[in-house]
Amino acid sequence: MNTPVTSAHQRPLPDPAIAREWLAAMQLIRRFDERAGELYAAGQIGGFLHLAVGEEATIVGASRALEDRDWLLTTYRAHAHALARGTEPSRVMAELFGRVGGVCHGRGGAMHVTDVERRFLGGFGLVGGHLPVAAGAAMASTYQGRAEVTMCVLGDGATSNGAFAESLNLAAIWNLPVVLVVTRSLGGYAAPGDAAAAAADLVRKAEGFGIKTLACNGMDILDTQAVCAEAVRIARTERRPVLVEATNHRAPTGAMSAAKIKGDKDEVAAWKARDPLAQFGDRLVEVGLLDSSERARIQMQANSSIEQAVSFAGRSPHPAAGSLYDELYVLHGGEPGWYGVDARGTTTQAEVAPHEREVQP
Amino acid sequence: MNTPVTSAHQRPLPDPAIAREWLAAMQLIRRFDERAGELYAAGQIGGFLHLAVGEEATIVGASRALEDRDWLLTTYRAHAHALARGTEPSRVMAELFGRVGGVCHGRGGAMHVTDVERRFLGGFGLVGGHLPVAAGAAMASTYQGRAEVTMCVLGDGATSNGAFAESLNLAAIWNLPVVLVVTRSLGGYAAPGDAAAAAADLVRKAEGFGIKTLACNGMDILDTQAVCAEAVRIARTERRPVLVEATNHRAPTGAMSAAKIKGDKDEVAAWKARDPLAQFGDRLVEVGLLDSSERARIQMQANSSIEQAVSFAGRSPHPAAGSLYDELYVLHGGEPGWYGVDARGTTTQAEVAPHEREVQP
Amino acid sequence: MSTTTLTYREALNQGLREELDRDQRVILIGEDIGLFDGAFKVTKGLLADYGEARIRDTPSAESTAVGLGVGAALVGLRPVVELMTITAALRALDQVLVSAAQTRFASGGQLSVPLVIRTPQGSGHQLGPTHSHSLEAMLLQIPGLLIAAPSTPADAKGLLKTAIRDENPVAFIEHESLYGLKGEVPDGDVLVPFGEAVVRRPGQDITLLGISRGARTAVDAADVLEREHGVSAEVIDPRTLRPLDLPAIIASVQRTNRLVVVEEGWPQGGVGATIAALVQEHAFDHLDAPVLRVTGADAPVGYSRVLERAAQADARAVAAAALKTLGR
Amino acid sequence: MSTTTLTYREALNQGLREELDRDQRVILIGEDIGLFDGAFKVTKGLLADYGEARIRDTPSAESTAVGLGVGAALVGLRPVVELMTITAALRALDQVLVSAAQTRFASGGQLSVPLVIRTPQGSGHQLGPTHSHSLEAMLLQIPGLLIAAPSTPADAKGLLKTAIRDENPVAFIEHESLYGLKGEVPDGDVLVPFGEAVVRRPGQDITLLGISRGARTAVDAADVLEREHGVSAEVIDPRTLRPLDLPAIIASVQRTNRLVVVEEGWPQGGVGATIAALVQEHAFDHLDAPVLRVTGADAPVGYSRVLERAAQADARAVAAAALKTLGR
Ligand SMILES: Cc1ncc(C[n+]2csc(CCOP(=O)(O)OP(=O)(O)O)c2C)c(N)n1
Ligand SMILES: Cc1ncc(C[n+]2csc(CCOP(=O)(O)OP(=O)(O)O)c2C)c(N)n1
Ligand SMILES: [Mg+2]
Ligand SMILES: [Mg+2]
Repeated sequence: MNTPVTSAHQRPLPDPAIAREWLAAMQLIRRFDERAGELYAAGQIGGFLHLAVGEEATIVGASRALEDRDWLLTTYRAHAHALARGTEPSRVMAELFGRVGGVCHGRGGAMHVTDVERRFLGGFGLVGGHLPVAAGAAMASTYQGRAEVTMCVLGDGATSNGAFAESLNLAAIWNLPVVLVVTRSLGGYAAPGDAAAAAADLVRKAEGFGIKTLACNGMDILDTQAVCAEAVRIARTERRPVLVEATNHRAPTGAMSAAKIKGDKDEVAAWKARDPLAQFGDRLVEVGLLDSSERARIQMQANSSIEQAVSFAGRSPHPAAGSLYDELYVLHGGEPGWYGVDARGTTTQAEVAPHEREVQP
Repeated sequence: MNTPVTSAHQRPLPDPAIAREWLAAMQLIRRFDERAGELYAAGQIGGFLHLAVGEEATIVGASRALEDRDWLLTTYRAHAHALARGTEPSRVMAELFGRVGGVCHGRGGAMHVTDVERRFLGGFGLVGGHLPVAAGAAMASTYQGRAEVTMCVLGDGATSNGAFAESLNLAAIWNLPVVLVVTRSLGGYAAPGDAAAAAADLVRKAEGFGIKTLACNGMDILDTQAVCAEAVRIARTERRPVLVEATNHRAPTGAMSAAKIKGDKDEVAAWKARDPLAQFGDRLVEVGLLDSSERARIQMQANSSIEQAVSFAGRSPHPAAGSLYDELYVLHGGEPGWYGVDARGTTTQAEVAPHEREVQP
Repeated sequence: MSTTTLTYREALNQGLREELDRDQRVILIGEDIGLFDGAFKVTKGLLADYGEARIRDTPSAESTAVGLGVGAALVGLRPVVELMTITAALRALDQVLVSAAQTRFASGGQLSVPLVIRTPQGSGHQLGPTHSHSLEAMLLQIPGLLIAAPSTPADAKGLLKTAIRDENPVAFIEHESLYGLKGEVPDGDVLVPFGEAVVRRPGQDITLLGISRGARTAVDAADVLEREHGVSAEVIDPRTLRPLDLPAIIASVQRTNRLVVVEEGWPQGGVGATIAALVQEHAFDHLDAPVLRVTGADAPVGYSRVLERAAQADARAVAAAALKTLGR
Repeated sequence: MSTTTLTYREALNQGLREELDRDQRVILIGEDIGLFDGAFKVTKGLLADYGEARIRDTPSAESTAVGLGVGAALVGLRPVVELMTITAALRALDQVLVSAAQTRFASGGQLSVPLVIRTPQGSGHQLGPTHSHSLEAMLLQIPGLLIAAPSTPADAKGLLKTAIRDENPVAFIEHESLYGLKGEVPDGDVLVPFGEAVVRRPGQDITLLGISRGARTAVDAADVLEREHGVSAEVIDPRTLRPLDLPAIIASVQRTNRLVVVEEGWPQGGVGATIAALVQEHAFDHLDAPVLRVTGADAPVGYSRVLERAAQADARAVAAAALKTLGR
């Protein structure tokens, strides 16, 4: 079946310590998003903020299929992937605050969160724009004789873009070890015409390019992790591309940037019954792998870690206006600014204060 | 089978008059190409000249599947399609000479030959660039409630471009009445890596987008016409896209711009045995539909029509240098040049003489 | 002439509605313009009122959206294509240049392409380096392509109506930070002609020319100059970049003998550079000082609000440049 | 320093070979660069000599070719991507701007993109409106992207070697009509630094600045001026547009007090406009006449050889502009 909304079967649980770590990672992302949504509403975080509420199982499951040496790229929903990959929440939150303590020093924001030490290449703002970049990374690994795999997470909407077809084609004819994880959204913010029409036959489409395709229930971390691990194994050992379709119900948050779950009662109830974090926690409790106090401790740890992150972010200084031209060129002993001839005779540094936000999509 | 190199079966012949007209059209294109190749070598024709020797059955067969009200778009191999559609050879040849008598007044050249009266929208220079334009034309026909069909001819190389996937996807989800005729080249100028890798599973690829696919022997005008006519019928009556894969052996001309058949003896012999023009003529003679004097007369008519075209083209004046800005904007009573502010203080009109040609791809 | 107070966004929506009502050939094409009312809500309610055949939601396929518009235009329609951001428009630049702008020329005048490509640009909402571009200068390069860049609600509506009726392809550049701006908009069928600059504020001492939101920045700068320095600045808004009302610009400079150009785009290869080059060429002897440009910084726009502001062409910077030009 | 006479094409080929030999991280990516030796035969023989792993033939997928290069660069290679024409490069502009040029900034300096994008441009072979573009000005807009535009075989090789070793993304713009041009090329590992203009011909009366093939046109014009008018023109070739050697240009203008810029690209938003704007800004008091530009016509390049020539910036036009600047 192309479009599972439930897992193929109940997957076995991993070692207790691992299961708890997965739950903790999902919890951390959830809490981060809840707080980030509030701080966005309060004007502390700006720009576009694409939350991941409901995608935690997909994000953590996919990331836990990777080894440290593997490369990861994703869309604008980058903050969550960085957290999954192990980047300190403080440095992610500070990035969303636009501060120098941010992982990109406040230059990139949520959409560009990147952590090269963890081989997380970011954070790409344009729909589908990271696909060829992922193909290139995979090509380089093979060229260098290294058994690394590149994972590229994208949305179903991106599969209508030419970048998808071009990259799939190349990955297929060049046997690139890249795993494409397509988040097929069945809820939340999505272009309905698009999702319905373009992704309905995603598996058929991908197979048309000669790409091996797997599907998973993106709401179930066990299924997602197992299927992605299989995809990674194929990519790593057989040196060829694999596409994983992860079906997903993003929370009915109404807007991409508000974490608060809203919508009508039934919709909310339906989503809550699917909530990947609650589901996984319940399962761990059921099988006796977690008791309720441990569960509460994991939640509290997430809370406190995020509160520390918020506090760190709030204390981290704004970048200096004069640092505008930094980190743009690699200077070969040249001076900053040498590469451009700035025409701006005089730049006054306007006072900086939180400014009102226009209605945004 | 995805890739027929022979026709599925011997197709029945059409009415004698029609069969002769088809042969004459193929002959005209062949002769045009032979002379154009010579004139290109002599420096009378410039730029890139993509000859169609070996593609006559595909070009005429596809075009004879259309009605007058239908729209046609093609690649840079546009001169041949214009001839197939009925544009006077003189106006096509004059275009290749870059003269005002040319169908585009010498502005476009071979790659942009266009004849809007015959609903031939041209002539597109960028690989795959005409695909979305064709989709748009098809969309407009349906919007206007007209049963027109749009045919778009492209090469196999273009199927690796994102434009192909994007346009196919749209054509499929919007049910656009567009017929894509993909010329799958098995010989002549082609990017081998590309053709081999990308087009091998063209049918599977197209069907991945949910597009109905047909295949024909592009060396056989009867098969090509019949299959394209079926595709046009489906597009017209069912209002949905169809892709036709026309397998083709372009002549081993060595370069895209030289009509002279060269290559090693076996290669030439193999191609001659496939020559779509000779094959079709032979068949007409075999079944008694044509005698050798009639065949000679058709050849002579083509020759004389092309000689007239060459003569017309040679006599047609060069565009005036001062007409540089004409036919660029639709002026609303404004003056030519009003839309731009030309910074060029002084323009000397250099003497114009045939200039030497650098080695070109 | 009766007017109504509308936002820039509402004025665009009204202009689209009037043209959709007037001419059945007008259709709208773009990502999320239907069910989502457009990324910036400019097409609000149009799907409900005009139906799927005329308000066409596309997938994420920018180059194809423009090519689609070209094809429809060639076959008799007057499409308006919305691209979500000017950065997305980069992906369509081949179609914009080759299919939209050059087809009339290449066909020897046989074909024309009455197509409007609407796209928002600009910084101001911390959208970071990928979503804050101002790229009108790249489009200005392209002969055959008209460019409108309205800075008021009235011009947004009036220029859009003119664009839709023009037989040439038009890039219609909106500014993301102006969508909420209110202003008086003439009711009914009032068009704003292309190629006619407008004086936003008369003055004698110096000319400030502002492009897109830069026109508003220039007015703010003129206020500062008047209030704080007793300088009388004339503000010109060219409104369309192709055609460009060079005579109006030259006439103003001939009176004031000084010019500062304000744009948000990058300086190298920018619009301001072109205007500076043209003005020194046509009014060399009238210039008492070099034409200065206040542009976006020659760097990406950072996400941090400090960096975003620092990269902008702001009123204080314009005032400072004006004073420098005046030798003060 | 020993030299060999090579064509511009051969010099590029030699430069590629030397870098391929020197550094295993260098790989080549592009349509038809292997089996076909490249559309303009620049990569002749490289597939046979370096193999498929390093000389990678891509399908027709321009944006992906650039994105691929970016990805490979991020993971430790130094890719050189060839785009068949600068018009094809339009399709890759999203990747050039967003992935190649901005990634270092957006990542806060974590990532860098040592990538070279080679692409030919220019008119001269009647390739018609779609294949004759000169679009360096669009690329000049992009902060983060270095631009080299060699006009001699020696610079072709020397700048290409520097480009490949630079840690920043570089757009390397070749000219289709220069591939057959012969010149003396230093043997071995000789680099040409970025940001250093060269005086092609010294002179006192006027400065001519030429970009890409425009540098040669400027030399031709200087010959005409000398021979026919007794005017001594200094010709400057900036060689790289970003970084631009503005000090050298200003210094020359301070001596000659006059400047004509020669480029083949379109005038609006052009490189010449930027240089004119910069020069009047930095050397206003030294200019005895406006900076004039001789550019490609503000129209597509027609296929007809008359129209093609008429659209070009030719030596006679440059000489005429120079004389006008000199008041003659
Ligand atoms: C080229 C481009 N066009 C438009 C946008 C605006 N945009 C942001 S998110 C989004 C939806 C994309 O849908 P999908 O690919 O399914 O991703 P997901 O649902 O996972 O966010 C769009 C259109 C963009 N980021 N890039
Ligand atoms: C975007 C673009 N890139 C490169 C070229 C140069 N080019 C001309 S013909 C051709 C081969 C295209 O192959 P295919 O699509 O199979 O067409 P055909 O074999 O029918 O000519 C190429 C690459 C071009 N015209 N447009
Ligand atoms: Mg989605
Ligand atoms: Mg082919």
